[in-house]
Amino acid sequence: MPAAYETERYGMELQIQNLRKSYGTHTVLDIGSLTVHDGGITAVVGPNGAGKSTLLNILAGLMKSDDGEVYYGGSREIPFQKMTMVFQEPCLISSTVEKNIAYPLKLRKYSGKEIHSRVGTLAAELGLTHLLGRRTEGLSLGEVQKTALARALSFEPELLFLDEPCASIDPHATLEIEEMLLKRKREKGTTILIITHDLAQAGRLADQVVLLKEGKVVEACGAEKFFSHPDKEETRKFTGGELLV
Amino acid sequence: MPAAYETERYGMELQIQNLRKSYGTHTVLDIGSLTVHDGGITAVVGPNGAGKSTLLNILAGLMKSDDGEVYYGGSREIPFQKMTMVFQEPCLISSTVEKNIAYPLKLRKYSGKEIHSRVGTLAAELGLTHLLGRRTEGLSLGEVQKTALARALSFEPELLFLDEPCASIDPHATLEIEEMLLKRKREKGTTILIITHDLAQAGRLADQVVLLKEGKVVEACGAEKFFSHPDKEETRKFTGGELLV
Amino acid sequence: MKIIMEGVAEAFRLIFSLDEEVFEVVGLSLRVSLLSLLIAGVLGIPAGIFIAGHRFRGKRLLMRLIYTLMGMPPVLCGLLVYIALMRRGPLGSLRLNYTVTAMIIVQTLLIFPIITGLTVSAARDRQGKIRRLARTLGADRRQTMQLLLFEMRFGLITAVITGFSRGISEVGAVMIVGGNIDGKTRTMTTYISQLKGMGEFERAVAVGIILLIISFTVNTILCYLQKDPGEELRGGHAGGI
Amino acid sequence: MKIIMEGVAEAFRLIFSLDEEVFEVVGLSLRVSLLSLLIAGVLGIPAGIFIAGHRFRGKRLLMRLIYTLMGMPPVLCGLLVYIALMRRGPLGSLRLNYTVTAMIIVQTLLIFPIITGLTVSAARDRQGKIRRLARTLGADRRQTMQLLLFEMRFGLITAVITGFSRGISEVGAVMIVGGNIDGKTRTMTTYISQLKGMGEFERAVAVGIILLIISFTVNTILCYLQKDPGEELRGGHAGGI
Amino acid sequence: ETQNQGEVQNQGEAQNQEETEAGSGNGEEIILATTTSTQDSGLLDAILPVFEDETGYSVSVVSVGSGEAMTMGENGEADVLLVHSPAAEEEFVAGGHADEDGRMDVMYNDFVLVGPKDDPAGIAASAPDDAVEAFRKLADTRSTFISRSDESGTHQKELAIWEACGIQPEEDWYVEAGTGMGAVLEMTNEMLGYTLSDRATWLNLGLDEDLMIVCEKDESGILYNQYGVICVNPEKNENINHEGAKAFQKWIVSEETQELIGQYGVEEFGSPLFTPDAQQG
Ligand SMILES: Nc1ncnc2c1ncn2[C@@H]1O[C@H](COP(=O)(O)OP(=O)(O)OP(=O)(O)O)[C@@H](O)[C@H]1O
Ligand SMILES: Nc1ncnc2c1ncn2[C@@H]1O[C@H](COP(=O)(O)OP(=O)(O)OP(=O)(O)O)[C@@H](O)[C@H]1O
Ligand SMILES: [Mg+2]
Ligand SMILES: [Mg+2]
Repeated sequence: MPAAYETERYGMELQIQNLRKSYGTHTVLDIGSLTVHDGGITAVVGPNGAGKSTLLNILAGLMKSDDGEVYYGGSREIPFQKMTMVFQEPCLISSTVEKNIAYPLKLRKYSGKEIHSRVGTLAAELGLTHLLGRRTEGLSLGEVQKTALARALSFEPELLFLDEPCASIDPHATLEIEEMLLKRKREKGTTILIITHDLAQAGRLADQVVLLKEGKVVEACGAEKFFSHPDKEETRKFTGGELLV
Repeated sequence: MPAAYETERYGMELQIQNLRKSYGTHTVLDIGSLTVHDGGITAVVGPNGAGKSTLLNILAGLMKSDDGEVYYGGSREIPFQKMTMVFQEPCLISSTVEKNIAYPLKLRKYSGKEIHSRVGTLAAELGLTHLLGRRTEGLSLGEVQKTALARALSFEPELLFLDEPCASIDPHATLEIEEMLLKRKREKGTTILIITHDLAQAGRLADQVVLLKEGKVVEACGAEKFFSHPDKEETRKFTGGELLV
Repeated sequence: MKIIMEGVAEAFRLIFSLDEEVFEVVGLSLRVSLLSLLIAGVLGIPAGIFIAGHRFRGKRLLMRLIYTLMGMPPVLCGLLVYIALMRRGPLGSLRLNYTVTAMIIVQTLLIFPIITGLTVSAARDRQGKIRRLARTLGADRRQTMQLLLFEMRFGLITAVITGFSRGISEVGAVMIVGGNIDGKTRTMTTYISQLKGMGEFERAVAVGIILLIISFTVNTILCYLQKDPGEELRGGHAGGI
Repeated sequence: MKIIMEGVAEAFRLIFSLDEEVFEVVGLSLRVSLLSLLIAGVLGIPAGIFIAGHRFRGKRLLMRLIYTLMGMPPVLCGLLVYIALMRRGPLGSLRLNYTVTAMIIVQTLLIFPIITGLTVSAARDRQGKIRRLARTLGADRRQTMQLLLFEMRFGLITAVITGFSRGISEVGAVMIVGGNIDGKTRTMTTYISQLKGMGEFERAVAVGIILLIISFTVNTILCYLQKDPGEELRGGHAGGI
Repeated sequence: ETQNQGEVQNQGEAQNQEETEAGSGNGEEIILATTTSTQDSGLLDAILPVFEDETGYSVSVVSVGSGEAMTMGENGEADVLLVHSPAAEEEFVAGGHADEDGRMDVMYNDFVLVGPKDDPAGIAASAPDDAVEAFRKLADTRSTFISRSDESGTHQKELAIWEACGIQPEEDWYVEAGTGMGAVLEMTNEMLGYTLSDRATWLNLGLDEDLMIVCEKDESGILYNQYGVICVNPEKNENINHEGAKAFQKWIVSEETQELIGQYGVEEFGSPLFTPDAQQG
């Protein structure tokens, strides 16, 4: 059983211990200990190549770490049926937008009626309704990213990993997506881990912010503290200047 | 010869007339007339699916329009040797980062020494120096995007088309890239057309801003005017609220 | 050229007169090549996907061996199977030489490496991405395999078509283990070969044309399975797997 | 089984004793199949890239025809070429039947559709993207083609290997137009076929094994050309073409 | 011997299960290994149905080169052989590969020397019925000669004639083709050369537009092409259908069948392709 809790809550949180990943002599990830709160939104920020996507890929079980453990609710297995992820380079099944959004529901044997209603609601929320019948070839990148998000939200995952989900999405839609994520957190208690380069977005969404640099956690703390009075000088430098809203 | 100039300058500007592109009955681009100033930075903004990438692809000669003309300096041909583009989904040659950046220079028969020095300078500016020898497989998406940018800047294109070049780039690097673009404009007179969802970025960079919506130009004017007192209510709505810095 | 024109005419005459001998031969050819294709496909596609998706020692060597077996001369393959099935050999009691079963065995052996090799090539770039996608969406093993097959259908159908082509067209192997026995193991290719030896060029060309027509029909059906949405649309394929 | 063991032993004896007859046969086989491969490759790869990159009426039909020709039975192909080259045929004055030239012609015809078909399949998804990239970077026609060949090398090498496999292994076509003449048109496969007909199974297996060894060597060289950087690395291949 | 019979019975049972595979009669199958000439001439197609109807055996005809047919016999892959290289057949019998009855004559036809109509070696004029002399002329004039070179019956015969001339041909004009009779005749036609062929295949191919027979019916009998039937020694392996083989052997040398053989080809070519010569009794 893991020892170091940084939080008073104890539930289905994600606990990372001594996670290490290297390519040859180049260590791209080396996390001593990190806890992602249950039912909260954690934003991971950091410069390009910091290892953010690597971390998410390992957590989602898409990549093996060289060393270290990840516990979810005390167990070493993350139930992949209850987890989902939106890739940094989103990727759709070559079919229609509708079939993409419905796919995780079909896999889970939802009824046709249920599928239809969920797909309709999500599409409406994300402004995809007019695209439902369209094949994925030829969608704009923003439309692709929205479809991938809708697909991830179609069933109700306990754990949601998002790798820069709004990178190609227009500002208004971004705000709407943030609303949806906050609602998920509030209503379903979904645990969300989101990578973003948009510090303002991290500020709007996150309960906890993690700054990753060169594979190491520089600072991981509550959002309020992270942006206003972080412990580390490096954090201040990263969030400082004209970048913070 | 085209008739309607919206600007007093007359040089190598890009003039678009009656450009139309449809898929079946769905018109994705329909631009009556638009001029992109010579030696300036023009930002194209607009919601997802507005037709921004379609416009850039047509200008770069990667796609045929159904109708309409594009003039560059009065001629109907854009010399593809003097133009370059960074795709929204950047795409590298499966080789090393160094070879990618050097590729356009090799195509143009630059000397080995010249190539070496240019690649070195660009890599330093974009923080890619430690990656030069790395193969492109396994780069993080931000690193890929930086490499693609470095490659586009390696020779000195007269015309630079950028499709959301900073979407996956961290905030500090984004500011540096903006500096580089402004310098290019100042020192080489490069004409830059950049698509971005980051209105703040558009504000920092652009001389002229174009708002595209459902394939149509809503407003195209100087940046100052665009953000502070646009003609159209729609523009105000798009730039308004918490989105504008 | 006259011979070829007459061959074409003869081909249509044979088809429309429902020549029984020809029908029998065509039927056997199709039975042998489709059955071997089925077996080789059911084994070779998963094998190819597995190889493409795993890293292991000797993988490159294995690939080169598979490529080499893609070029296994049918005559040699036929001979080896023939030797293995010889009456006095280890499997002699099965009495399989000169039977349709032996022909299916030998063609399966010929087609299997082709399908496996081309599947590896088709799966190489994409299967990792598809697998990861399937996993994040909660697909189990079977569902993942379904998604893989669906997303790679172009490459796989090409592999299957290439395998079928090899099977339907080769003569060396089926001739040896089948023996071109009239009414029993005579396929279109062994028949063409025999007719050629007998100097009956027109009829040989005629049977050849029938073979091509059948091949075309099978390929059309297989291509139809791809459900090609047409061209790659516009500037790239955003978010494609 | 004993026959096969003896065949293996015989194969090594033949190789190490530098048996002149065998060397001659091996040399001719390689000459014929590599030359036809070269011609078919030089024509088929650009043809495949062209087809994959253009939209035109009848494209699907053309693809199905190419697939069908991939399955052209060597015996039929041989027969048709033979008829065309017959003394009394249209090209009879060239007197090409029973020459190495005729063998190269017939194998080129067999290999060309295979390379074209597999190139189309390899180029299908990627050539548009590569072309667009090349254009934005200022590549001219020749440079664009170079980039295409480089970026598609895996698929293309697989196509080339499949074509080579077909050529080196087939016997029907070269037997008909070449005639298996000792010292002139005898290839490994026609020789195997003859040895098999003479009941000399051990020697037939031996020559077959030599053929496989040579095939393996050629494939190794071709695979080396791919310069495979190893596996697809980490979670996907960011920015790959 | 009794043990042997038991085996035959066992195997009969096994074969009954294959009835659908074998096709007709009581399903028992025999494998007849024969040379291409008997099948390509159409003879077997004409007479075998009679045997199958009469006895209920189903015959699988595997037509291969004589060399391979013998090898099939040696390996016990075939039950019965119908071949035409008497010397090799004697060897086969002497080697213990045949059953106790050895080989039996069935029929003969003859070999003919075929050459171009303009006959550059002048054989038709000078040696129309002297094979040895004809071959000598071929060597003297260095006329293109295409040899089967595949150890077939025809090839053996050709070698025997060269030996009778005391010549060992191995120069350019002597083309070693290593392929079937039909293909070699085609080749001869293309190259306008000479070759030794069995009469049946020659007649069947109908190449008389540019080629003709330049030498035939040698008095010495050297062009004689004798076919024999041999049952494979059943002790080779337990899968041999010796009973069926014996039935076939008995049938093919029977008077009625001999008559059938004698009639084959009269209709199409005007003269019989084979002359039956089995010893009756
Ligand atoms: N196979 C590999 N060999 C060497 N280095 C690798 C390999 N794969 C990934 N890396 C490196 O690991 C580092 C972390 O990559 P990762 O994708 O996690 O970065 P990231 O934080 O997501 O960056 P970005 O913000 O650009 O998405 C990068 O510098 C990348 O180049
Ligand atoms: N083949 C096609 N068939 C139908 N519609 C298409 C096709 N190709 C593109 N479109 C549509 O054209 C519209 C414009 O696409 P484009 O990529 O130009 O958008 P964009 O403004 O760049 O969007 P984003 O901000 O998401 O990148 C989109 O709605 C897209 O779905
Ligand atoms: Mg990343
Ligand atoms: Mg776009």
